[in-house]
Amino acid sequence: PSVPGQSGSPSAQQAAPASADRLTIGTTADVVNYNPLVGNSRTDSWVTSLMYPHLMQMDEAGKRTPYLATEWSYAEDGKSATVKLRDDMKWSDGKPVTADDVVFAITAVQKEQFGVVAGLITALDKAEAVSPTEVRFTLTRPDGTFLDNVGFWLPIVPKHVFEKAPSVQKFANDKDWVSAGPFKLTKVERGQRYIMERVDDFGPGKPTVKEVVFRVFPDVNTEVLALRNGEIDLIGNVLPPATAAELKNDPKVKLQQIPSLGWAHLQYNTKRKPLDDVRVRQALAHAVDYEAIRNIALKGFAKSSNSSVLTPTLPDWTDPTSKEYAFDPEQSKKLLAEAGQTGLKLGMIYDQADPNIARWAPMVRDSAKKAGITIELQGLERNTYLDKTAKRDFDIYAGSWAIMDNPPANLGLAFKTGGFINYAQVEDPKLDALIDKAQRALTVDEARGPIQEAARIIHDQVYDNVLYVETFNIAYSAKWTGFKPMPSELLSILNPLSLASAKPAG
Amino acid sequence: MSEPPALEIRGLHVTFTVQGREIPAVRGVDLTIERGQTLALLGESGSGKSVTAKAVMGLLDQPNARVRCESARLGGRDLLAMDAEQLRALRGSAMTLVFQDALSALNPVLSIGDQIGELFRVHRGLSRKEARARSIEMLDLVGIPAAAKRIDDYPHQFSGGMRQRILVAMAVALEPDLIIADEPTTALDVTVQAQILELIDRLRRELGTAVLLITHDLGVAAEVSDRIAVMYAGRIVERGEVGELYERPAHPYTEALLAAVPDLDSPASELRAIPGAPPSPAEVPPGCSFAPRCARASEVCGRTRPPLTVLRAGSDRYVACHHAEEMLDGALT
Amino acid sequence: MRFIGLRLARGLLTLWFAVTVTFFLVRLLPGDPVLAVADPNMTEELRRKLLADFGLDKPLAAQYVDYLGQLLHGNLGMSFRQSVPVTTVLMERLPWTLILTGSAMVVTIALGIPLGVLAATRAKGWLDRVIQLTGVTAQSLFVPSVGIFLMYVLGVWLGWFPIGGAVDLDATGIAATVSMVHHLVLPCLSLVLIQLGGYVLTMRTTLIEALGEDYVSLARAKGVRPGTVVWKHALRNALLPTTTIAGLQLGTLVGGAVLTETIYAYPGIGRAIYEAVGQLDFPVLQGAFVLLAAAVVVANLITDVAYGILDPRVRTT
Amino acid sequence: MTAIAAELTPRRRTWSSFRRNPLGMASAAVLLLMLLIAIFAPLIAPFPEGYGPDTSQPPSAAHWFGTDDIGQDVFAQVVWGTRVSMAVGASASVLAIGIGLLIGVSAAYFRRLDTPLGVLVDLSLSLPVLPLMILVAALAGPSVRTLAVVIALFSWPEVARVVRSQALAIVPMPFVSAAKVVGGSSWWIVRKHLLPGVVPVVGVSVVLTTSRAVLSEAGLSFLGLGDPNSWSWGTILHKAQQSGALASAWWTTLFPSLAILLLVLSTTLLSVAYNDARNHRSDT
Amino acid sequence: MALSPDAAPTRTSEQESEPVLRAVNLHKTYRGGLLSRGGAVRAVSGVDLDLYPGETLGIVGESGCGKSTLARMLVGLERPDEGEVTFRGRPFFTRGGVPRDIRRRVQMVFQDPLTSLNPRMTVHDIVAEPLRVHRLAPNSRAMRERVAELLTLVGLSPDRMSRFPHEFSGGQRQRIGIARALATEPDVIVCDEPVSALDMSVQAQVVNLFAELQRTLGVALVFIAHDLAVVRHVSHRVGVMYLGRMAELGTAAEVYSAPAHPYTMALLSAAPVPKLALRGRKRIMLAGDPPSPVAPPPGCRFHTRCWKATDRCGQVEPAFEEVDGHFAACHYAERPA
Ligand SMILES: Nc1ncnc2c1ncn2[C@@H]1O[C@H](COP(=O)(O)OP(=O)(O)OP(=O)(O)O)[C@@H](O)[C@H]1O
Ligand SMILES: Nc1ncnc2c1ncn2[C@@H]1O[C@H](COP(=O)(O)OP(=O)(O)OP(=O)(O)O)[C@@H](O)[C@H]1O
Ligand SMILES: [Mg+2]
Ligand SMILES: [Mg+2]
Repeated sequence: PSVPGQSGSPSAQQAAPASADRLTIGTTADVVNYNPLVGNSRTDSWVTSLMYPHLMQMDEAGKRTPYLATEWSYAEDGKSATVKLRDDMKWSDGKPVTADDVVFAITAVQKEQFGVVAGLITALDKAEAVSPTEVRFTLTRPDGTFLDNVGFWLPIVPKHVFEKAPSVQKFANDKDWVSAGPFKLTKVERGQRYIMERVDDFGPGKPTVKEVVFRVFPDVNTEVLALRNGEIDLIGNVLPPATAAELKNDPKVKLQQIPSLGWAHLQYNTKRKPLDDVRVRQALAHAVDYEAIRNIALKGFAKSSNSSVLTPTLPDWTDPTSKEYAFDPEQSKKLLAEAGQTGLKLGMIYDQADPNIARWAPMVRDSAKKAGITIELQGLERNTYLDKTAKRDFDIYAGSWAIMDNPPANLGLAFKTGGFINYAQVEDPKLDALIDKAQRALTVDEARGPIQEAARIIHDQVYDNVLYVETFNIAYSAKWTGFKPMPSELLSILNPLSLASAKPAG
Repeated sequence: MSEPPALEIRGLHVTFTVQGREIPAVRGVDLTIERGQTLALLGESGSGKSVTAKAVMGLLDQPNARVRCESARLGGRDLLAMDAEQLRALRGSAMTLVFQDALSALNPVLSIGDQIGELFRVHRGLSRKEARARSIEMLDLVGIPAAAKRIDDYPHQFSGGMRQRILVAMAVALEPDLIIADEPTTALDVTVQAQILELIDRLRRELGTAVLLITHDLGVAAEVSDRIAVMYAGRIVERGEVGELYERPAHPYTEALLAAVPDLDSPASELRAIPGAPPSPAEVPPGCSFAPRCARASEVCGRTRPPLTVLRAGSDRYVACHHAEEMLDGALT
Repeated sequence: MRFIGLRLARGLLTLWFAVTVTFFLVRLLPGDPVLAVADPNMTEELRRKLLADFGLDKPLAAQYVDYLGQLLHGNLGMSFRQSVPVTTVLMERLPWTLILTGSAMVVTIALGIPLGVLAATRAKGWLDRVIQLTGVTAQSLFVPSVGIFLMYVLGVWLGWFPIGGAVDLDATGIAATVSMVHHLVLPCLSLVLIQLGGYVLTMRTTLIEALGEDYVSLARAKGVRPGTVVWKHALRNALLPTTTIAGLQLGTLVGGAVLTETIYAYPGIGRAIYEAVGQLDFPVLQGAFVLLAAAVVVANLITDVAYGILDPRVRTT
Repeated sequence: MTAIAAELTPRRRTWSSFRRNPLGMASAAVLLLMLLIAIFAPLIAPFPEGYGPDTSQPPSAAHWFGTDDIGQDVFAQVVWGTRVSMAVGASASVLAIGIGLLIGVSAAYFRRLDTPLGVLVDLSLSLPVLPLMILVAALAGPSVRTLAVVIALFSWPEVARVVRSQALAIVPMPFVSAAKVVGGSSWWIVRKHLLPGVVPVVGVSVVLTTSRAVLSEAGLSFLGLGDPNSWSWGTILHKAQQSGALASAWWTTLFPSLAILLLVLSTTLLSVAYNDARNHRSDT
Repeated sequence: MALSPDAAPTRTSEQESEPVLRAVNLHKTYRGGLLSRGGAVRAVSGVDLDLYPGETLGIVGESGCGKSTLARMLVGLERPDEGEVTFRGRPFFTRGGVPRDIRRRVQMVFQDPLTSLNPRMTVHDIVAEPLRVHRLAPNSRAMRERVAELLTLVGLSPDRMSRFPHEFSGGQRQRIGIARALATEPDVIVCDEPVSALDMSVQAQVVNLFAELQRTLGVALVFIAHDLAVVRHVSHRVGVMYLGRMAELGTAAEVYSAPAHPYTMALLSAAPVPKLALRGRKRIMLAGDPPSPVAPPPGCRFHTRCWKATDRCGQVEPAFEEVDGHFAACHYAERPA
């Protein structure tokens, strides 16, 4: 980390011990949108989540923990929910963060229908401020996923600033920021860096670091060089497995491992022949060398989820009875023969820019070849890929979900008939009913039964073929310590509470 | 003549190496020009006239050219004893060359004033302003109207005749001892040609400069030169005073050349062409180079090369032919 | 005068053509700009609203007419993604790009011409061979490979240069300039490397040709010093093709150098374009293309003027 | 000069002067070798696919160029990459030259077409490569053929310029007038006189366009716009970059980079040598 | 090629009265291109001429006076701005270009023998080009035979037909060009300075060849040159051009021995002659440079350099008047009494 006024040679920087003056973080993209309600990119969130608090954070097991909210609960009938807020958070212009701000944020989203949150609050009737520190949500139906969703996903914005814009969604919020996180954004040099200053009276505790700087790099490779060169202290992005394996031995670098909240998977378009035949899908599931993908493509930085959509990251939900499909080309061939398929030829789309998938996609192709299945790789440019996915224009879809933090809510989106990310186009009434039931349940214990049942159907029907859950590696300079890891790349150690507690080592 | 000749060259050889093969373009040329005299160098295309001129000027320093010379004196100065820098100082001041193609010889991107003035600045050390003034004088001298106005014009803004005159202006600017004019008028029509020749001739008369005039045109040679040298395949085959040489050529090649010229007075006759083609400079036959095309060639011509010898003791006629005497006799009868 | 007018007309035609082609081209890009801006999980109404906001709901022809109209007023529109004017987006990046590509061009020319002259005057000698070979080799380098090599060796191993970026955070005043140059060295070096060969080789070839011209012989016959013969007489004539290359390059300056900017994390416009493609930010893309086309047109004009200065035969007055 | 020229045809003269240029000959040899490698790739190494236990191994006797992070042999990748890189280079340049020839010659011969074609060339030079590449790749799928077409689309203007300038020098030649006088149609003249006349320049152009195409292909593949089903040198580099092993597993980047360098270098040197050989003025 | 001296050209009196090629009031102005500075060049302005079968019409004049432009119009390479060229009464320039059969009948021999032959084509291909274009040979054998015949006709050995033009000497190259012009059996051959690039001795060969071809084939020739002696040698009639106009036109003998136009006189006096007897003879030195064809002087174009010029010459353009078949455009033409 460079000391103010001393921008000398990098080697000098390397020798100097870390000071609490500045923490430099490498990121790979500019902030595109400072409006946290609209911005949806990971790199944007790294900056905006330091400025706009959420109601809750998440612990390593995916459980919600307090942040702006201190307590939360549902009413008995499940038709309303209340959230209590801490009273010591202030906007940077001195005004306190109150229930009004929370109500404003959720109402704006409800009204203007934008961002991730809009799809998660369909059960909301209205939100109201009971007191400056208490919000009540009235729901149209019982929804046990509501508080988790709102708590984790909804950024709270200053009402008195945002309400001035005719449309919250079109509010660029690109200067004179009023924020309430541990750091406030003070200077932006697009394409280069974002400078944030410590907020001394940050409710959960005064951060140690005086200044956080995000520096923009084109890719992880350069970030790694810069980290090794002492120019940055922390890489925001997850390291590619090969890099992580190599950096393990670097004494100047520390790796933090965090689980992913999502999973990597293959989805088969059940509306296309012959993929509508479950035997064909099973044959395909048997034709993937899961072990090899985890060990070779991910260098072992991945866990098996036993082909279940209930991943080990969320231990509250996992189903210990689930078994991973065996890599068994003979079995595949048998299944294909039963289904009357010979010379099966399928295309597989994926995002060419995703390094992990780009690496294992050929492995999927090559192992399928052993079962007599030809898979033609269609590594696409990102927008083309998104377009094809949205249009469900593929045979096999290879991809990954970043954050599946709440199974009842997420499975609904992914597998219910007409679900918005139901890429496989599953239409299974039994599955729909099970998921509905789980969503209405107000506690995990209540929801677990139907969700595990649903997951078993997804497994057996191969509505989703889960390959692995990645173990993310986050690299930071050994000169630092005190980070609080959270799951997923979005939070990792780059979250408000973690950065607020980071300090120089030794 | 007590004064040394303006130019005296003995035994000039120039050999080019092209793709590992030697091409002797000039093989033993002697030239002497007295002050105030004009020597016309005639000869077939490719016989080595331009190469001779460039060798004399010391311009053949490219890696593939080898120049040998027994002696080379410019008005008494020994050119062979000089180093490159001294030679450079002579070029442009003591000896000058008028190039054949006036458009390509003038630098298209420099103004005329710059190009003429350069001479004064390089050799006389004049200032930019003085050089400019002298350049205007020179343009006036060669008859460019409104010289002061045109001094900053560029070559393409002048007509062909004017460009050629500008080249002449450069050649005479520093009153050299020797002007070599390499086909200075071939690109011009007769009226302009006449003007240029007149100009060179006037300067020769007035300044006493020696002129080596290279030309194809026998008419031009006849009009302005005092003496003539005829080249064939890299050698001088005949040399002499212009009148004598035209009246009584002593070399069959000279004779053939003269005969090929159409005659304004007797248009009806057929033109007499020389049969065959000149030998390739790389493979000249052992004997007389002209023998294969010569009507008079005898057996000896194919074997031994006739040296350039004086025709009659005391005279100024030199010829390289075994049959020179016969020729003259034939002409007499 | 008439000539300038015609050139200008032709430039405008080119510009219009470029605007038109890129307008439709951009809109042919696969994917949905709305998807790239908002969460994919949106309602149909929202989608329609966004489309209307972006002006994407009208027929293409109407969008095109609107765009041209705005363009005539110097208005490049608002970025879909960043909700700020396109001009702002581009102008943030343009200076950096110009610093990088411009300095690379200046260095390349300043090195390329003397090296070319050196090679030409020693044609076929060993120095010529060395210069040629170096030029050609440098020209054949693959930018990312060189970039990584340079950064690894000069940046990480030797620690001489910073990795990526354009200027240090804390530097102000002179220190900022020093830091800027410090950051500029590696990306500029790799750009110079790959461009140098073109200049050296062109310069060499044309100068050899010029040195064989009659006017060079005449200059020598006039007794002009060898150095003057080369630098005054031959070089100016040989500069025209080099001017052409430089002119072509001039036009591409504002386009940045995508690969180089990417590798060295330089905040240039090339990367901005690359990112805008990824984000389907039509107005930014479109604006960048207008800028590119305008630069090409202007560069053409400049080249013509340069021709006129170098070669009186082309002069128009 | 005439007397000497008469002894050797220009072609033979060019050849004999070319033969004495060691760099030119070496380049030709390297190109030939690469061509052979491309043609006989299946005999040299098996198609790099699958995965193996030896991941990220440095070069050894078993794996000359080491292995990549999923255990594939880098040597095999480079060998097969030669095929694609050369094929893209060659086909893109053939296409570019075809278009460039047509447009360049037309612009030079048909005076009326000159201005519109000039505008077209200016336009093409100012068009951005990347979006177009993405566009074509999306519409046609990222394949080797697409790459070749796109690269050609961006290379022809330069060829057209060169061809036009050369053709402009031929159009006023008396032999063109002579062909007109004997009754040759425009098409006849273009075919019999202009095209053969510009071919020598185009020869150099081919080589330069090829090398530029190879670099473009590598660049596009490096940006992730290549064909995932085949190996090219750019693809190898792209994968190395994606795996984050660019700096550590040096063999995954060095060898493909060297291959690119070698191919581009030898094609460029070849064209320089050819140019020199053709320029008889600088003969020694 | 033995040719008895008495076969030299003298125009016979039993000439056909119908001209084979006729040019009426030809004008050609070159407009400046985009880059040219000055205005339009008036290369040819108002030239009339008739060419009769079997005759040679020589044309002389200083460089840039429009000779080549005239020649190009006579063979249809250039379309006149005004005026018309007719071949046996049929107009040359129709809407669809020059009719192919007229193209066949009127051929040209170019000034520079090397550049007018495509260096990439063999001699056979060059000479065969007109045969191919006009489909005059049924097959390649016939074509070869015809080419061989043509080459023999111009005195070249047919067994060298697969060589390239640069492998021939200047005179031989010019013969190749002539062979090409003869391939279509034309009635007219326009020769634009066919010998000025050649050596004296080679020039002699080519001039002799023309004379013989005309005698044996009876073609009509337009022979443009600036060497007065050569023109005198080959022509029946001679035209003298000055600045885009015809100054004088008459039989060779008359023009040379009794020039009527002052410009012709100056030209004849300036021509260098390899005769020492004439050395130092009085030349008529013309004052000044030729005027620019961009802005030709008003009145008589020659008046700016003419020693006989009066005020009238600067105002009134002299008519191109005939006296006994001898035309001259001068107010003060010297006519034999
Ligand atoms: N630089 C050179 N390299 C190789 N050979 C050359 C070179 N310059 C001239 N020659 C050869 O030297 C011979 C003499 O050429 P030179 O130019 O002196 O002829 P010339 O008598 O001036 O002919 P012309 O009347 O056509 O000008 C020719 O055969 C020519 O090919
Ligand atoms: N294509 C052209 N464009 C513009 N001007 C031209 C063109 N061709 C010829 N001219 C001009 O027309 C005039 C006559 O040219 P032309 O070639 O007919 O002269 P010429 O009598 O044949 O001269 P020379 O004896 O030098 O061949 C000249 O001033 C020339 O510059
Ligand atoms: Mg010569
Ligand atoms: Mg002419």
